[in-house]
Amino acid sequence: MALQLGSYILVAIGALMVVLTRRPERQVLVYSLYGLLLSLLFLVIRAPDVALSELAVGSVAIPLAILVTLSKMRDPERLQ
Amino acid sequence: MPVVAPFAMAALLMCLSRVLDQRVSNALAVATAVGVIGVCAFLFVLVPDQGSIVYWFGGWSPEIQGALGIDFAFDKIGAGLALLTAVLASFALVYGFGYYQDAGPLLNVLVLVFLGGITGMSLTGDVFNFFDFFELTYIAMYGMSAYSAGDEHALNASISFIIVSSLACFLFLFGITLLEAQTLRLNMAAISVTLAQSPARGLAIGAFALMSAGFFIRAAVVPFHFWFVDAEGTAPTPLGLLLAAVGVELGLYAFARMYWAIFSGLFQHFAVLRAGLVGLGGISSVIGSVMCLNARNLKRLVAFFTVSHLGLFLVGVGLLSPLGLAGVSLYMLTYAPAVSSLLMCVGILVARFSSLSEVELWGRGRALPMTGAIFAIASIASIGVPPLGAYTGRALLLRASVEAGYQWIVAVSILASSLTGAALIIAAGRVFLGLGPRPARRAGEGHEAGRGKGQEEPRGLHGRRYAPWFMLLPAAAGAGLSIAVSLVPELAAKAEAEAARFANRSAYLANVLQAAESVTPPTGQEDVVLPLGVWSGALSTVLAVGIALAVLYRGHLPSWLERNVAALWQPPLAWLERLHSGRVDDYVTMVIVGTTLLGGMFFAAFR
Amino acid sequence: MSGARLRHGFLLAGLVGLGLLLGWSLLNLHPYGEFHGPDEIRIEAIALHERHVTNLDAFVNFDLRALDTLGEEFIFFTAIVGLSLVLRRLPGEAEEGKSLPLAAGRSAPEPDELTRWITPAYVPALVVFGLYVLIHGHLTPGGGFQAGAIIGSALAMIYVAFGYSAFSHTVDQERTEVVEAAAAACYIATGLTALAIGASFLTNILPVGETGRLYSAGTIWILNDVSGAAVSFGFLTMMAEFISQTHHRGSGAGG
Amino acid sequence: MDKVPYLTAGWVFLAGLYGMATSRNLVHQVMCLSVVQSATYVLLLASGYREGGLAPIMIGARPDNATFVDPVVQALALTDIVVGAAVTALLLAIIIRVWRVKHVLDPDALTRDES
Repeated sequence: MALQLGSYILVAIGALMVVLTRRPERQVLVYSLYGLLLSLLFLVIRAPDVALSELAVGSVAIPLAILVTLSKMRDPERLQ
Repeated sequence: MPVVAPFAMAALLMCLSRVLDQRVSNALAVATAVGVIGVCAFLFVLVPDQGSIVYWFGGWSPEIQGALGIDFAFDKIGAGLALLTAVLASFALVYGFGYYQDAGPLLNVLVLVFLGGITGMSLTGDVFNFFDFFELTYIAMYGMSAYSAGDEHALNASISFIIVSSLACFLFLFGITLLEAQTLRLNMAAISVTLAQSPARGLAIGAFALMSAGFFIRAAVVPFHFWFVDAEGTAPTPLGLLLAAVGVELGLYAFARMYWAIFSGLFQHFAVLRAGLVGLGGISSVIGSVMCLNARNLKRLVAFFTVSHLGLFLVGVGLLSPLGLAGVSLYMLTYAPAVSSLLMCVGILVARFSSLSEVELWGRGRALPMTGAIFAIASIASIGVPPLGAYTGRALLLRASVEAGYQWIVAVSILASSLTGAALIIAAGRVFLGLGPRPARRAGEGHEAGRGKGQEEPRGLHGRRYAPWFMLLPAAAGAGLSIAVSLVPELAAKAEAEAARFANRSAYLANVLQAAESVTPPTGQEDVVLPLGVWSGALSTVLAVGIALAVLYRGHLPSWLERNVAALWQPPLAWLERLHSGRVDDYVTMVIVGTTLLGGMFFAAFR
Repeated sequence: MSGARLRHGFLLAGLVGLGLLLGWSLLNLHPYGEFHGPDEIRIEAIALHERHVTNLDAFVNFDLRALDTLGEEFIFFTAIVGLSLVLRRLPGEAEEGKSLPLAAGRSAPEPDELTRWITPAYVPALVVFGLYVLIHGHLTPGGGFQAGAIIGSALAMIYVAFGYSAFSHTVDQERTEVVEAAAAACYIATGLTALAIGASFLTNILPVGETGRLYSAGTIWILNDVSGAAVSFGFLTMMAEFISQTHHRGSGAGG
Repeated sequence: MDKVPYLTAGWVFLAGLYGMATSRNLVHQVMCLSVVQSATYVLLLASGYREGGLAPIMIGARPDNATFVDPVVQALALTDIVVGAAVTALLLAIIIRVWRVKHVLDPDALTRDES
């Protein structure tokens, strides 16, 4: 029970961190971490399928797509 | 099944996109839509009068272990909605021929998926399945909304559209989850039965408030309508017509379906809820019509026109009576094809002249007499000049409001129809006839007219004398359909009976859960063409013409009148325009505040 | 910007109100951890005895609520179609893309030696793992969607390690799109087969096999694999679209 | 205490909304949107949790009267995650387009030069 409670609280903190990290470049990392926390929570409350999904999507696939997007957007500054 | 066919064809088209010729692909898409029309019509006929059909997927009918699976449960209203959507989707597909060069089969695929999704929504009897299709239709629309991917306004509008609508979905899903948590069911009928036995209903009310917020966002009800106007203003015509004619209305259908199937009977203070909903609808209608008269961008004009009419629809649904529902369904049946026709005419103008501004288009529409004629017919149909077009439905709606004690709705309706009617007449007069002096650009007008530069239409019409058949034909069909439907005799009485069936919760439950069927008493069929409907319709038509003339020939009015009207008119208008800022974060704020207000209202109605 | 503070206040008021609404609803929920399924419904019993499936999620997704999954499949499919529509080459920019040489520093992030060494080893490993998750979806945690995400991301790693040309060599975007659509169509076809033999749409009609064996659970297995294929290729298409975007960029960005 | 999981879901929902309404960057906004969405997963799964329930995988030894956590909500959450991924991907694509046209992602700057 304590484990679950801890996971919930971690998720709550994680969500706030994602929202309050204003720079997208850094936010992606926090977001990925948040995905990890979520899948941990799901594992703890006995939803392994959802945990696996969240792990694959929330902390790998989506951040990867965002990174690719961002890498494109950073370019001009670097070029100038 | 009508839902699956468009999906299958969409997948197939995508599969073969590299192989198929443009014509074959278009023909296949249209053939699918026509096939769906056929199937829906068949289903519509198949549904017994004042009865319904229930179909369980995967063989999971409720005798085995309770209502676990997904069912389709629909009556004539659901089937009719699916049929209407199929007709409109085939318009959109035919109209969309011109886009093939640019987008390949992608647009066809999206329209087909949209069709499948709407059909699924109107037939399903399962809450989560409903959500699934709700989201699916949204995603199809998202893709189309960013069609003009080189135009910043379109992109911006599309982003607000996606973000606000996603919030709508999440609110809806949150509500579903709360319901599921309490009742452990996802089938609407089963939820309803369980809730009726459950002591703690507060939760259900909270869930319903969240769900309704989601539905009203979709239905572009006033504090939530911003995304719609922006998206409609920059959408390519196939999306524009689908969105304005059925896409948003489905939000109200969702509300009506959920209310009648699940929540009716849960509220202690029924009257409070009703007053709140009707009030919301009235406000929507008035604000929409005022903004409509003020709009100079033709697509935005039609968008506000739709907002205004949706307000009236909400009044009808919000009356929470079968009569109001009957009015809305009739209204919708005539309104949807007419507005789609209007949009297609606007689309033709844009394709020809690359402009959306009434000011820039002044008099140029004379080169397109056919389009002008269709626009005029569609205007008549959508304004509802007695006894044509939207008139019958509105008469029924007004009768329902008077019966429920909301006489002031008649005034709202007259105001809204005359203002929106005037807006259409002004637009038509200026563009197609060159009436009035050449309008000058007002200061600050570029702001509004500049949104959406008409990049969303296919090129290639320049220099052609006539609009191509595939654009004109569906436009004409839409206008004609609307007029024709209104001339069918005794439609009102039938709609009334079917609405009574739709609103009969116990019959719905009995049908789905296959208990003994309770017999519904047929409602009394009274004469519908009330004097009320006739004089209010006539009055608003006259007023519309009057206002239109006054605006067109503003210079001839006595100057004191003009000044006073302007003084009265400008400040609130400026304030309203500022609210339509086009900023996503503003819209999100409005969603939050609106949801809170709605929740408060539901809470008040519950306690 | 005088309205900014007003707006903020408005927002906070709304948030508080919404918080009250949510809080009120949430506090009315049954106590946490005391979920009790309705007594007459025992999903696990049906799953085990009638379908010989051991992953209940897969049973719900691909049998009980297979229509939802069909919708979900098409949500994904449609999103990819929309993505291609948004990122299609617009008339004006047809030429500027490929002919331009890639500017320095705009290519894929330079991977270090280690990444280059490890990637060839772990990409196949990840793919194999994804396939395992896929075909055992009805037995153990996992299934079509998770596997799709794993496989899609794994192949995208090729881009990270070896750059665009290697990636576009491995992944032919046009083909992935076609395969994705075909897989989605197969899902429907499976459902229609049931219709053809007289059952209702998406009925599980195949023999359910022996519990715990790879081939068991009837159509659940097929639907699972088909949707896995659709999602894998969907993810691949998505990644390919994004990645090719960064490489088709014209001179517009620089100036 | 036994309400913490639900309140977490509500909290995550509100936090995401707050982030969206005050966001200064579209990419940031998209991530906040998916935070809002994650609230729905948390609520779904929390509502289906059962003290002492087993994960819904019936492999290996288990007592005859074993109880399971609710598999239906898990299936719904899976669907939900797919939806989230789809929407996020589409939004990112549109943002790429916005960037190409305007080279800014601040909603302020995107609407400022309208008139």
